[in-house]
Amino acid sequence: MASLITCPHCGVRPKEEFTIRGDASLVRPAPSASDEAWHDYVYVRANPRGRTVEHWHHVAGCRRFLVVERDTVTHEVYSVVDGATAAREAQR
Amino acid sequence: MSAYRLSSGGLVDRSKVLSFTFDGRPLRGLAGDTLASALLANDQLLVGRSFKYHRPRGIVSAGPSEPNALVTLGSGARSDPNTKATVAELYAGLTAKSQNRWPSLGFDVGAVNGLLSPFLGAGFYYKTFMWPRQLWEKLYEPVIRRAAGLGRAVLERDPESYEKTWAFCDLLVVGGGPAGLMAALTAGRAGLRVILADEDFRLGGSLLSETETIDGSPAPAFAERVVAELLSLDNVTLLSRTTVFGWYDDNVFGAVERVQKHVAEPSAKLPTERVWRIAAKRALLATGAEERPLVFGGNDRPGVMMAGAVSTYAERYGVSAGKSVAIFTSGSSGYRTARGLAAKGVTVSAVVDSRAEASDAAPDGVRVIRSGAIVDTKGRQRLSGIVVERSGFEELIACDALGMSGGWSPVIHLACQRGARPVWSEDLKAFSAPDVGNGLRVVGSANGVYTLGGCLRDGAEKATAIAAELGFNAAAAQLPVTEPETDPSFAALWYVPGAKSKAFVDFQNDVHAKDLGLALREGFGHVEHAKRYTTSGMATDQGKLSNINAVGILAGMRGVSPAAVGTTTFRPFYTPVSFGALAGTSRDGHATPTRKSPLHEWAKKHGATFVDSGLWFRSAWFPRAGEKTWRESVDREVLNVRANVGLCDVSTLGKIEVFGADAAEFLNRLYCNALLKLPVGKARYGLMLREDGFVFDDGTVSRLAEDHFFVTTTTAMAGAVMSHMDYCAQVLWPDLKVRFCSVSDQWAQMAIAGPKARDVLQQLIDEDISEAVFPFLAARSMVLRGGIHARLFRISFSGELAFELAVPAGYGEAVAEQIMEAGRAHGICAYGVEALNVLRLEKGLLTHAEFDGRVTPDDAGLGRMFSAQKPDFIGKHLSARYGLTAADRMQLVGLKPVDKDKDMRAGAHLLKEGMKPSTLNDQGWISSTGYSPVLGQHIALAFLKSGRERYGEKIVVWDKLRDHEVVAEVCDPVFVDPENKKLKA
Amino acid sequence: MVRDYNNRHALDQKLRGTPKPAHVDHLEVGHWQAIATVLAHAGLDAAVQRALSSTPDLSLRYCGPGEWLVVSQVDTPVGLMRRLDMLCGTQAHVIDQSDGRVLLRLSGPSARQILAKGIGVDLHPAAFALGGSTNVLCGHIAINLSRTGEDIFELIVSRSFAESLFEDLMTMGRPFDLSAAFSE
Amino acid sequence: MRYSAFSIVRNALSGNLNWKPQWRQPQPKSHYDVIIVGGGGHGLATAYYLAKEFGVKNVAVLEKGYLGSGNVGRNTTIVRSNYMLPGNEPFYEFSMKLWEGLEQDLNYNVMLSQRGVIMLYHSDAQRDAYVRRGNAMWMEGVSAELIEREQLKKMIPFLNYDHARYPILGGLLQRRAGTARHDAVAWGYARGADQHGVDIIEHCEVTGIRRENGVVTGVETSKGIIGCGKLALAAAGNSSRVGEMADLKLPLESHVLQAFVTEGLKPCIDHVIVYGGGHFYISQSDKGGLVFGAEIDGYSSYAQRGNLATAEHVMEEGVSMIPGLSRVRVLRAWGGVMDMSMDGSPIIDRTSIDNLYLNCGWCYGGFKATPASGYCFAHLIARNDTHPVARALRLDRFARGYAVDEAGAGPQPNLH
Repeated sequence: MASLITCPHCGVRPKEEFTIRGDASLVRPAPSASDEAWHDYVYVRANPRGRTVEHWHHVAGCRRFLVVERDTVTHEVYSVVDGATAAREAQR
Repeated sequence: MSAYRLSSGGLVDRSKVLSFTFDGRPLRGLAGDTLASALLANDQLLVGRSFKYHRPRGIVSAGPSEPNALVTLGSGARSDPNTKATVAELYAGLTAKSQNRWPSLGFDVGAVNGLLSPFLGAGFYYKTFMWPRQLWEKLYEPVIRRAAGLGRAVLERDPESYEKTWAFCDLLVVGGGPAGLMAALTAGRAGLRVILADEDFRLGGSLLSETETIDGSPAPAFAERVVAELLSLDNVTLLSRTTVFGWYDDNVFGAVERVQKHVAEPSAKLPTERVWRIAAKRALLATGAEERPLVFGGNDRPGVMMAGAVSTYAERYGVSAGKSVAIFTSGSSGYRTARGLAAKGVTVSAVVDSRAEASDAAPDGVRVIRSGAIVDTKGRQRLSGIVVERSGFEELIACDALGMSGGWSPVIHLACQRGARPVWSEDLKAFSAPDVGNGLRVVGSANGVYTLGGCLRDGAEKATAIAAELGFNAAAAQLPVTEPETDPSFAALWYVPGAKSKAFVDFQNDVHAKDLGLALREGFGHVEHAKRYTTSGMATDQGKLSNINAVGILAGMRGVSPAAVGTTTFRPFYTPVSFGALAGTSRDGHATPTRKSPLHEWAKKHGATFVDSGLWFRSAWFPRAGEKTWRESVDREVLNVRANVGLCDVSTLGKIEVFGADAAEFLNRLYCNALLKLPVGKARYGLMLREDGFVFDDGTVSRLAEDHFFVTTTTAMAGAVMSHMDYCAQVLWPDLKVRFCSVSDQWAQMAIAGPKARDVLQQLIDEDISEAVFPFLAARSMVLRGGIHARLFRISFSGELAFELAVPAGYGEAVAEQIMEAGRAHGICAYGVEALNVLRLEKGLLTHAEFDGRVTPDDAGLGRMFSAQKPDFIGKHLSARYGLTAADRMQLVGLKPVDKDKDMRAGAHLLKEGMKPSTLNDQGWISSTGYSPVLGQHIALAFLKSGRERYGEKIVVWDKLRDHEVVAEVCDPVFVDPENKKLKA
Repeated sequence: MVRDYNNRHALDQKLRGTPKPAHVDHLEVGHWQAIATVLAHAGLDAAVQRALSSTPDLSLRYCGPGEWLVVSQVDTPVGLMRRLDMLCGTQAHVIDQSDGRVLLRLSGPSARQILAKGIGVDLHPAAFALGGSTNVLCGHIAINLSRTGEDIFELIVSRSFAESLFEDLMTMGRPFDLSAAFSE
Repeated sequence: MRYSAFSIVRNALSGNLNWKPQWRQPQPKSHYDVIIVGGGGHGLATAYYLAKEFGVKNVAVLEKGYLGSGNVGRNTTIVRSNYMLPGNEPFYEFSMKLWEGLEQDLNYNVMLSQRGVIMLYHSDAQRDAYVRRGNAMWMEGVSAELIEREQLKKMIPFLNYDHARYPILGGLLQRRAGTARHDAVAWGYARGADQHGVDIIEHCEVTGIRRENGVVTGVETSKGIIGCGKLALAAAGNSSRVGEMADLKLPLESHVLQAFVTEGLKPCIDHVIVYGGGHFYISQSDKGGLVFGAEIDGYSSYAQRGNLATAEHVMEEGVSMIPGLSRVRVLRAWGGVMDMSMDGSPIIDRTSIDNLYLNCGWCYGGFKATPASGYCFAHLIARNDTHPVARALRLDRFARGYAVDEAGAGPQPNLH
């Protein structure tokens, strides 16, 4: 993971083609949501030790935001999917 | 030919004599030598001085684990300090210098530290040098720093070049010894893409100093045959002189190839070193095993070497380590060395075996002392004898070299670089590699297989298995025939009791057994604590020889197994790698790419001075003959724009085309101001926030068609804004029908500003661009006379009547030239970003000097742009937080010095008159300043607490950093044309 | 005023001068070609791709989902835009990039080795086949790479980076005596 | 045993056999007034000041590994107080002042070396930002100097003045800043705390936090249950994990920051130099190795190791700033796990649970903050009152809109 990411659109790519945005489990609250919900969305992170999902932007490739599911200790990657696909599923 | 060169044998070319110097002394070696073997051949045993006590030190090893024989190679800007003589390939003209000695290697004043050693035990410096406090930096530290360190870095510009390259393979084999070669051959024949990397300049590893035969011929000849076959295979890449230094995630390996470190005059075409990043589906670690030194009194005397190294020098380099060589061993290896030496006619004075019983046979006539221990050594700068203790009796045995062998440890460094810990093996009496999965497997001696036949078999078998895993068909390899194997056993011996003088564990850092005792006594018994407290294993060899003994000694003292002590962490780099190699070609002007505007050549032609702006070069100002300072040019440009007209290159702005049925909705959510109802043919200033409510970027949004927008960003944030838009479109609102792409490079964009801008521009355009037809904030495509498709925007960053004209980038230069031509009669001038900055400053327009990531729209006086009516946009919700709306926030104001002749500079802070400077009293800071030629004085934009209520107040501009203080009046930040009369003219 | 606007190539400064003979490893820079970005409407990726790839003289370069660069050696920029609009104007957005992109063609037996110094993608024909194209990082610069022959690669780079990329490629090709010139 | 030149001589004469352990290896008691989770620099400093300055002596420090095995032993040893924001500068200057008396206070030589930290600027905009910062320092009474290019050339002749991609125009210098020997700081505080009666319990991992009626009553550990009156968390890198045990949701991400050391060299770099064209910083240890680092690897991670791409980028920046580094060889790379907070600044605060206290979010800045962090945390624990210099570093600052965002990068941890 720290070396190579398998982009679902471009194939195996080195880390330096990406920028990392952070926790991909967060869902943007509705405009009317509570202050606390907004605070948690913008500022609080589960920061798991182990399996996590993270947004990697393939900025030098297809320019897609990818959801990379991986382990924060072993750095093993479990899956990489397109961010829009994941977002649509989360909204469902 | 020289004192210690054997008359025959070895893989050196006796017909190629190479001259070199050591400490200025001319010496001669042979092609195929390392510097170390050549020095030994020349009886130059003393090579360096140790770190702490400056003890004389000789060559210990024949490879990368060398702790002592460190030299500086080359001179001037081509110096390579701390080079291990044992891996430096000899070439004609090589110059080597010894290190860490003064005035000379033979006589080193620093050696006085040795006499003080009782006071300089591990960690002594933590306990003293504290009084008086001021003396640390003035006296103690400089003395310590001067005494410490090894070689000297010249810190001059390196004349040589470096590069990096990627490689992909099915199988990476690390190490080209028997196991590695056999694995590469097996996999290569099966058709796998194979890379074999070996740090040596000659492939073969231990085969090169092996005395046994393979398939009836000498081992080196076998290695040569295998290498020849590998070279003939297209799918195999052989990398000699290449050290694999690191194992990273996803089975990516870092390796450094010394492309031409071994030549006197490097070719300018080639890099001196090349870093390889190798992505391997599978890897085999065939890195062999490391022989362990024995920790006995006087074990650091020059002449005391690893037994294996003694063999290597004799067999591979045809050099005898001494004229009379003794062996001290805890296993069979010492006997092998003795047999090899005897076969070459070298006198073996004795074999001292720590074991009471052993089946190993010494060469005929060589005395064997079992249950023996060396407790001291004699000699000054070269060994002259050893003191052997047996059953309480001591005996002095004369010898001028000693080979020591404390058994073997597999070299498993790389396998442990990704978090897995080595595993103690009682069988091997060593730490072995952890199971790290299929990606990386250990083979041969690195896997604890210590027989030649076993290594060949292990290599072949593992390669066959890997081939099968990857779907290749590997025929069962025909294994070469080796001689009957000898028993490779040894007894673990961490410390030889009865030492009569210091028994060193870490040679380079001068850590001896008693230091470890002291560490344990003081509570530093954990292996990491012991390392950090004593510095054992922290030298340039990273403890390749010493760590295992340190662990064993700690285990012995603590009364536990080495397994319970464990090891320190293995980390990259396996051996040190130069900055240059890792940096590759990214240095100096190529440290980052350079972006050039399509108007770059035009600006150059008009004499522009350029300035960096991120990756871009931008034209800063255009000096004319007679102008002595940049200020003169900038003042002229500003005044000319205000009075006549100017042309400025703004091509570096980020430009994004946004399409789609939901494009308006998308932008409306992206910007804090309302954009939904922006009419076609109109542009609008737009402000983007971060989700936390602070300003992210600003720019313009133009609607070219119902579902087609053209967006500009600041130069600095172009990339970040594009990424932000990607995020919003893909992750936040994936169902919006919107698509966009960057066209930053497609358009050359120029601002034409000044009262005569329209008169100039109209000459290029048939369409009417009068105020009535093309008013302020008009935006649309049009065709220039001559047929160029262009876009024209009536926007202004100067407060003047202004247009921004975009044309396809290739035409930028020609169009700009045409405008200059058309404007000549109107007094047009080119102006750069400096004048642009003054113009916007006079008008109170903002840049990222103001938007520093901590500013809200209201802070910046742009609160009216914040559209509270919109249901949602990025940053809306959190903008309502107390801290972002508090009345005492710093707000944008203008400042004018009360005394018109005084200047102010950005970065100054603000204080109420009469108040003492303190963090509490800090009232704000200046974000931008400049000299306004229009007002004839300096002006500034500043952020001031509750600033908008304080117009008219006198405030102290406090620039203590530059010892500058003036009083200024707080005012509205728009200094010129507050009614926007000129803008809309 | 008579206006005869010259289009200046981004590598004009670098390649100006008398042409030198091409070496076996050669970097050829197209003096001009028409290039456009095509962005498919949602859900129409396949349709757009079909429409484009069935057209002669157009070379399609994959950028990302629903996004391509279309290269034409025969059209003018305006002509290409017109053609693309007719081909897929209702299914995709078409943006002229002819002035914003520079195309370089690297050919020769060492082409792969040269590119491997900057590109972290396996360029073995089994992994990156003839006709393949992708956006990729070359050194520090994002480009579009396509394989147009066994030993021929085309690189499309943003205009402002062209000089930097050109210098990088020449450095990468130095051990192989890489030559460079505008195409005839 | 008091350390001095005299004690060294006396012990040397008895064969160095009479030195005592620098801290005890006690078995945990069943209950402490205060338990501190984390035996790194901050936890140990907190214990030391609690016992010495605030009279709270019934204290245990629980460390899951060996003492100092976290970031205190894997950083680039820089100490400085050259911050810009009013929420930060007084705190770091308080720390700097504590550093200046630390060795005498602890009777332990931590080798504080006030050799000066200089941050280079490469553009007018960057200079202006440093001037703003320098003046903010002066506001707090901290001296700072703007070094112009010509003066800088004399001071540090080997920088890339002539060929740099971004010209080196000058620098902002804090002379009082410098380095300290990182391990010694942990050991010195441990010894000091131990001498004041604090129990330091190594290899004791906290696995749970016990609560009754909304207050913490103790911790579950690998060495059994230990009761406490107050519980203080100082487990940077793992704060989220420890916080989770008390259902705290924290504004943190764990990230890896790599650091590097070269082979030993004779003295050649006399300052701490920070590159403005990137994030690179470098100094030379007293032992001779050049110690350096740059930015974090960028992805969230608990692995104490970094990736090669970042390492290469660090070297690129190094050679860009000092061309002569090119032939210097890098010996070792290591990684520390940082608590990256959402504004790049730390948190020292109470929590929603009355007797649970939090110290986390140190980002890159943990080592230099060690003394002030310990002191202010001890102050908070002992008096239940925030120390004046730590007032901006509260946990609720995000909710209230008072982020202390030195970089101006917003709520994305890997940008700070």
